[in-house]
Amino acid sequence: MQLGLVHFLILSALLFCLGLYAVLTRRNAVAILMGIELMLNAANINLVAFNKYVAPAALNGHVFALIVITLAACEAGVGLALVLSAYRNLETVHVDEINVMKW
Amino acid sequence: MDRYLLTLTTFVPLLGGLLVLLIPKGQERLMRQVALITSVLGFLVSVWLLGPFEIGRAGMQLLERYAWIPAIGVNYHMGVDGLSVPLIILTTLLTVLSIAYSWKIETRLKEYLFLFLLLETGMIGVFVALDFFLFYVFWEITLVPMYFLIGIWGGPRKEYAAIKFFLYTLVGSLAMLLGILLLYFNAEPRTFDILELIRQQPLAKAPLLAALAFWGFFLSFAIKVPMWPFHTWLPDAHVEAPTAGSVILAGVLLKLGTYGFVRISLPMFPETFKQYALLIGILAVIGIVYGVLVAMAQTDLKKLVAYSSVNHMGYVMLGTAAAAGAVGVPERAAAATIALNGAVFEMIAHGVITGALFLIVGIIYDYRAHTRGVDDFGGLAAVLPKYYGLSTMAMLASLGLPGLMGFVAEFLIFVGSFGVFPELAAIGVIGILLSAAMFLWTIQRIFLGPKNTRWESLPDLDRREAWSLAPLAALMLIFGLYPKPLLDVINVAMTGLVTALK
Amino acid sequence: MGQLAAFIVLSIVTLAAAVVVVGSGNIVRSALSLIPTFLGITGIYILLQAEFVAGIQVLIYAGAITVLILFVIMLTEHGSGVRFRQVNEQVPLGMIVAGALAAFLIATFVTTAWPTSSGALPQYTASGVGTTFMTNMVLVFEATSLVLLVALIGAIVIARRER
Amino acid sequence: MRELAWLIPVLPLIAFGVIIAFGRRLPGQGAYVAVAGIALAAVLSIGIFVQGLGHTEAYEANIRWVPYGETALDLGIRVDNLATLMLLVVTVVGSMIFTYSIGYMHGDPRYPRFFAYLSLFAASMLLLVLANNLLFLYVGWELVGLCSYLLIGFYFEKPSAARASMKAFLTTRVGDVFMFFGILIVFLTLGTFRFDEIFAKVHEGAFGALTIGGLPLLTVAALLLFGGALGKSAQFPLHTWLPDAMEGPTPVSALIHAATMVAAGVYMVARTYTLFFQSPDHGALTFVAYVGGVTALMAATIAVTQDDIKRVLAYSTISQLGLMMLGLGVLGYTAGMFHLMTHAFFKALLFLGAGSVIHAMHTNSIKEMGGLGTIMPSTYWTFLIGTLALAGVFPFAGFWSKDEILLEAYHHNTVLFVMAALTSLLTAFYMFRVIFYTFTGSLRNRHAHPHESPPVMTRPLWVLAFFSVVVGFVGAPFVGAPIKHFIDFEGLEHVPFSMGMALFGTLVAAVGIGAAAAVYHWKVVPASTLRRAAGPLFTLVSNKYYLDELYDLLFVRPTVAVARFLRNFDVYVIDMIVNLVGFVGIGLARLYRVFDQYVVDGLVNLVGWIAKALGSTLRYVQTGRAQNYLLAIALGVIVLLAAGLFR
Amino acid sequence: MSLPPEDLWAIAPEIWLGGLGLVLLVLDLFVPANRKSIVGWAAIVGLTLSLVPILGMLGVTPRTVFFGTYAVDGFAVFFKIIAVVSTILVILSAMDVLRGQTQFEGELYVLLTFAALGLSFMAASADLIMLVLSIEFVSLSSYVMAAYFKTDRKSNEAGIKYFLFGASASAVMIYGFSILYGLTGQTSLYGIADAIRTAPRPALIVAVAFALAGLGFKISMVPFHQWTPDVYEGAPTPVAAYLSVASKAAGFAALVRLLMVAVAPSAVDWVTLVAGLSAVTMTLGNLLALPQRNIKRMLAYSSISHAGFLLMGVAAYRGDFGAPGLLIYVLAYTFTNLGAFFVAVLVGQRLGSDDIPDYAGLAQRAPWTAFLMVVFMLSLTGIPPTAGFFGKFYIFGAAVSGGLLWLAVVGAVNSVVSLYYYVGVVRAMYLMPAPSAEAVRSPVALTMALAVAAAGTLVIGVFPQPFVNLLGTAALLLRL
Repeated sequence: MQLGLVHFLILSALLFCLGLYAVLTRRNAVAILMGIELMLNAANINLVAFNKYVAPAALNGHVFALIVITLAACEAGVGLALVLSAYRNLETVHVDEINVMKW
Repeated sequence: MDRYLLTLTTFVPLLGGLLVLLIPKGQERLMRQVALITSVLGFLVSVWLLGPFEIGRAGMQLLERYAWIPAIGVNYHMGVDGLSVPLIILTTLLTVLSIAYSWKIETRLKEYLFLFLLLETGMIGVFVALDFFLFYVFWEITLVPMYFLIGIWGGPRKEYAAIKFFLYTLVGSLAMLLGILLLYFNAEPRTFDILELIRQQPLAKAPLLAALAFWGFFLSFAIKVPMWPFHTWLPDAHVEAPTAGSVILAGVLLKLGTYGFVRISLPMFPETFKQYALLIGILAVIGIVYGVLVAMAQTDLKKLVAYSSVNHMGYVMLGTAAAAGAVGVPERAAAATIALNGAVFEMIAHGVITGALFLIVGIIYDYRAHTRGVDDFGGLAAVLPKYYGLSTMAMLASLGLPGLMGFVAEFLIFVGSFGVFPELAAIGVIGILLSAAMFLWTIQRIFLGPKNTRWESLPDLDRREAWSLAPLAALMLIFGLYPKPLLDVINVAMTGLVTALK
Repeated sequence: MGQLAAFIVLSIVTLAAAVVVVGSGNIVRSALSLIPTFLGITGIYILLQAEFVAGIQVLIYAGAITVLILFVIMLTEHGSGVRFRQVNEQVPLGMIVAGALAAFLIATFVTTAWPTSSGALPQYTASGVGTTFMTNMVLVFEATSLVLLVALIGAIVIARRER
Repeated sequence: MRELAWLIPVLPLIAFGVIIAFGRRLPGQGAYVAVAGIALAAVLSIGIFVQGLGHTEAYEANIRWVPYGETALDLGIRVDNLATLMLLVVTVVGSMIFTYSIGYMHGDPRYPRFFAYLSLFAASMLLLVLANNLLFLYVGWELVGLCSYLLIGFYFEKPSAARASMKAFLTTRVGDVFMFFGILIVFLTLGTFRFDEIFAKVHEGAFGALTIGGLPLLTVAALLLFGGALGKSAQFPLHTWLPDAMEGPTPVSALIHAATMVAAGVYMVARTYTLFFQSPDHGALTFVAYVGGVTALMAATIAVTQDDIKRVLAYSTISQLGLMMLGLGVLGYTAGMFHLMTHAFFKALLFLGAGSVIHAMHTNSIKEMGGLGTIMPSTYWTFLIGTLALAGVFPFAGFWSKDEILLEAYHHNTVLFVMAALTSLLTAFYMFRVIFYTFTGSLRNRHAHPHESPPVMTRPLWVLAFFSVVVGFVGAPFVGAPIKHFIDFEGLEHVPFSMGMALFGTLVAAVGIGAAAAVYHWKVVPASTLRRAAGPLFTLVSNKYYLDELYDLLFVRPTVAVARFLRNFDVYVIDMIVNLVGFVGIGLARLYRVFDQYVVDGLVNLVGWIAKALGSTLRYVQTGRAQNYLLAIALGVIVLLAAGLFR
Repeated sequence: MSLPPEDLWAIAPEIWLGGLGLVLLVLDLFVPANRKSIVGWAAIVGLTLSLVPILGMLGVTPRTVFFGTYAVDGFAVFFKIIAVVSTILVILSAMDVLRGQTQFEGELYVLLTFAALGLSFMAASADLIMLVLSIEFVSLSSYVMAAYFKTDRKSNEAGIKYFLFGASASAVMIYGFSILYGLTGQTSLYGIADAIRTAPRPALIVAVAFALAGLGFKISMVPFHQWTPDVYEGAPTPVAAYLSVASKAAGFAALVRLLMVAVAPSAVDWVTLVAGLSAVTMTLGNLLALPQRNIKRMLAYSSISHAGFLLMGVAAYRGDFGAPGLLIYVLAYTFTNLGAFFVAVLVGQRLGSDDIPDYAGLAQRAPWTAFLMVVFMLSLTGIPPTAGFFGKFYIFGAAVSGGLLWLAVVGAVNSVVSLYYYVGVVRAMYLMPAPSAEAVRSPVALTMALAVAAAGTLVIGVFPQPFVNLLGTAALLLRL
């Protein structure tokens, strides 16, 4: 069996859903952020794999992946700052306790 | 000057209203004067219409047409014919009387007067608009002031009544908007011009769409009229509205619905209307009988008058439905013309009579007894002879007594509709009988019987009240005895309409 | 064949570490497990001839982001990282949703006829990436700098205390 | 003169307007204006009558009233012999009654208003008479109804008067509805309201073989028109309002409810006689005759049992109107109209006489009176003349006209003839019952201080008494019976005068008078004995055959009940539906919230609970709202996928 | 392969905005803490000046620049105008609110200016990479702004929630984009359009569905709407205004470009999908708005429902009323909704409450403000002669002419429902008695913002012709 596109896609799908699972179930905002990072990584695997197997003529996939990594870093920075700020005030980072506003 | 006469008629009240807004707080007297002068001016301008208006000429006159939103073919297009002119004058007249009647309003006077004048502009606008876009804009403009008039100056359940009125009529408006759009997109070339659309008959070949559009318009107009079973906003709105608001509501706003049926539904969808004419006629007759029976059981005088409006608007709808039922049958054209003449005459008559009735209720409720319970009174005839005389006259006019306006209208409607839907007309005549019973019983309960000590000290009509009723009483009598001048105006338009429908 | 073996090993490392990230009851362990995950993915990138991406992945993800996350965890969970329950009651539902989505995605990916190209990537992609950034993607490149700036300002504004 | 005919209704109308506008400030508080108005109208009418003796052509004048399409409905008048006769009756009798009222109403707080109403009535009645089309006949018809309403309720402080006025208006309106349908049928079939055109078209057979529900349309139309007459002329079964209408002032009863308005029904049938006459087999006429006969007999029986002097006269009026209808129905066109004319004079006289008595006694009950003949001689003698005329005693007016009716009935229908004869008998009986109770014997109410009425009241009595004597001679054979030439329906043969019938009529009257004298004067058989002997029959009759109660049960109560029901229906059903739509909207919003709280969370909890049951270490804790949102993203994507894939 | 110099002219507005942001950043360093409004006024001046190059591009021939990554067309220009104008107004409204609430006042103006740049990028992105970048650009600044009042618990919560929701949604979207890239081998939307015709269906649907998650989040489309009320309620009111208008408008720009350019040629029945989403979105938004008492939450749900109306325009975009309908609705909604939020800013600031019952008697205490609020509420309901009516008129027209009559009916019913809660505000202001007679005064900057919003609402309602003309060119979306 030859290593092919589909293998990478399966990996990315699994990784994406692991990330999604974290997003859905973790209470800690930081852990949710980690899940989001996993999802972004899954997308990046896709992009790089597609670039190799589908569109090797240009390197748009690589560029895309690099931009996503950059954005992930930005999100992490801003997100963590938000978590810190919220923690100071609300004294929790558990999103199910951040629940003043509803309905 | 004549070139801008309709614009002038429409916007004079609004200008006056804006002027009122500019008057600083504390100058209540000046506000009242400005508002009254404006309304009188508006009335005079509308009467001035009769000068350049050629009564014998069919079709739209005094046309004004300027591009407004040319990108989608919207024009500022106004014009009047024998259908709209009397309604415009009715509007301006009732506004004058309402403002005169409201002389004693103290709370938030400035807003009150402004809203009243804005309302007047909206109503006149509907009657002169010949472009659907313009028509719709004016149609909607009437809702907002009425909401406030009921909501701020109304009775104990004013909020409920106001929002009910607003929601109910907005349902209809939006249905109409969709109908308008259906017409627009099926026209070739696309246009919002009512006359052009009538000429084109864009939906004539698409019965399903025509039916959809027709029912869209129907819903809007039927709620406004209001036809049974869309009438339940009316009693609430009337009971809670301040007296002058009720006068305008019953006198003019309801007419917007019937005006729509005659001006738009009938010529725009003749075949579809004919198809459903019987059904609509049945609803109208239910409204006639139902309205008067429910009125009979009321103990609140205002509600009683409100339900009698349901009854009277039923007559108008019966006439209109009969005219629709005669579409395409040349031998019934005469009946259709009579029915339509009657329907339009009834619009005016009802405006005058019910306007007077609401003033009458207001006079006793606002300024004297502070109750509207029919059973609270009794024996007032001896205490308030002038008031008794005018009330009785108005009620007799309302029950269709010959010599007064209501009779001519009802007579024509029944003569006309009997030729098309004899069974419906037959049932409808029972409504006349019942409304006689209803009003006589009311007169008996309020005015007759032994002198009631509780009301012994009530003063009779003062000069201002008498003068706000007198013009209406005079109209009832004049057009009741000699309706020709008014019917000459209406007849030309209605004959033209029926001829167009063949 | 060797590639396939490498892929399998890397995948197992990546996924196993990711499972720990996702499932560990200890938030610090979760965060630390990010490192093998990201490194595994780096390997995958190398398998896919994306050397530059791989390098950046190591630098930014395995390095910067993980460290940042650990810092914040230390600041917010008082260092211990075990005192709190880490998952909410949506676990079963989350499993079902995530599992179903994974199954669906995999099924779709396997059955889809991807428009694979017979062409090949250049020998070294790093320079190609650079060229692309300076030509086709120059606007993206420039805009990215502004995004970074905004993120910087934002993070500072939010993270600093009001006086 | 005829060109001025339009002035006849206008003059009283002007009087009405003037009195309403100026009231007490006028000379005589408006009474003189009213009298002047009617008197001028009378002068004009007499002029037209005199001028009309030579003419045979009718005079018509029209003005446009309601345009429709290219044509119009016209307001028009028609002066022909029939109208002239009615004008004469209305204006002359009217003048007398107006004059009488000056005295009778003296001191009433609403004195000017009374004369205003009277003038309005005169105007309406004259419009009705002069109308050359059904529409304006109907307009006048309704307006006299209005005046009747206003005048019956003139003493509105009395609840009974207020009720009676409403009853009168509504009962007659029931008839009017039928009449309205009749008018509609005529108009829609023939396209016109004008009498001359209608008659011409009917003659041409415009109705042809049209039928409705198996009946000839023409018959139906005629009978519907007759429905109006049922109400207005108080014919069975719509007669119940007239006795109650006696709550009005007595001059009103005399003018409206005896002489003129109630005769309008008869006039209308005569006016549209062609329609009745042309109906197949005279079907419509036969119906009219039977209704008249039944009415006449029934009312006469009731009159015997009444103690209220005005009610007796009221039932007498009903009875006599029935007799007129009977006359018209048995092809006695002239006879019917003749009786209308004579009846107007002597019935007005009787009412005014009764008014004079009431004025003196302040009571209506004949049982409280007695012996007034000596106290009020003028009243007594004039009343007696009227009674003799009504009873049909030679040579008083009633004799001639009633004789004509009996004659016509005899020639055409035996059953009806018997009815008419019985009616005559009863008429003589109950009228003399009144005479004996009122004017003979001794005064039974000791507290009363009766006195003769002032001249302004007695003079009109004498004038009317004069007419009651002489007016019948226009039908007398020895002067050539000019009435038969003046009022004549084309195509009808007059039955020649018969001495036998005249004698029979006189005999009937004599029997009636004799019986009354036996019971009430000589007291051969006391009234109470008779009453006991009649037993249940007497109860039935004296309670007016329980018709009022029946109508109340059948019509009034159900209507009110339905009205009440519908009011509740409106509030609790129709409006509820509307409100329900609103509630559902807000309810949906709430429901969604509940859904979110219980179903989404519940699902979560349920799965958690199952997991726990399976030995998981999960604990139930509060919801993590933010992650519910995140879950929504996942679910949303899945929904979108499903939506995309399964389309 | 070198860059044509005119491409730089084509992004002149963006360059100006970026430069402005940097200048402001520096300026902020030199302005003393109590005079930070200088930065705000500078931002306003700069943003207003940026309208010059933007308007200068109105009649531009549609094309792409920067090697196909960036579109220059009327459509983009239109949304840039919306972005800049709403940013100006939001800054005006924010100046009074910020004072004393935070020491980072100047930075907010910088962030808003950069956000305007990000919105411009969003509206014009012609490449998936650029699109992702610009969306994140806007998102990152929005997260920060939502959490700007760090001492306010609600604001913290809003920031966290917004961030988690937004980051998750963009992760999903990026994953979708990666599949789209895999299916076509292109990142340029115009390139994708070529290749998408033959793309296999299930995977394509996955890509579209995932992509909709990210964009749906931006425009608060059901079922990606749930963050909206919490964030609007918690965020500083001017920021909520900004999110409800500017970022939503840009989201629609991106959505339309993605759907119309890239997805439309494919076999996916996206019209029905969007129409369905439209119906669900407007209905749910409306129903949930009914029981709200907090004006910001009410406006949040109302903005969800308006997203539904805008989606109606998207679904009917291909009809000749669709494009102008959507755009005029966006325009109308921008002015109206901003106006409504500005009143909320004023009341929140002066009365310290966002609860609708606390608006009682505002008609007496601030007659003009109350009157304007009535105008805004009527406009949101869609009653003439306001901009909202004209927008609805157009968008219903689009639906009717696009064969989506059922959707127009749903929209009509929803308009009626919406009246109920909009009038609730009017009712409080006019029908309820005022608890105190003290006048509520509006600061200068906010008054200006209100005046502009009201003028926009009324002028578009009464004289829409110039705007329709404008849209004639703006509707020129660069397509293949």
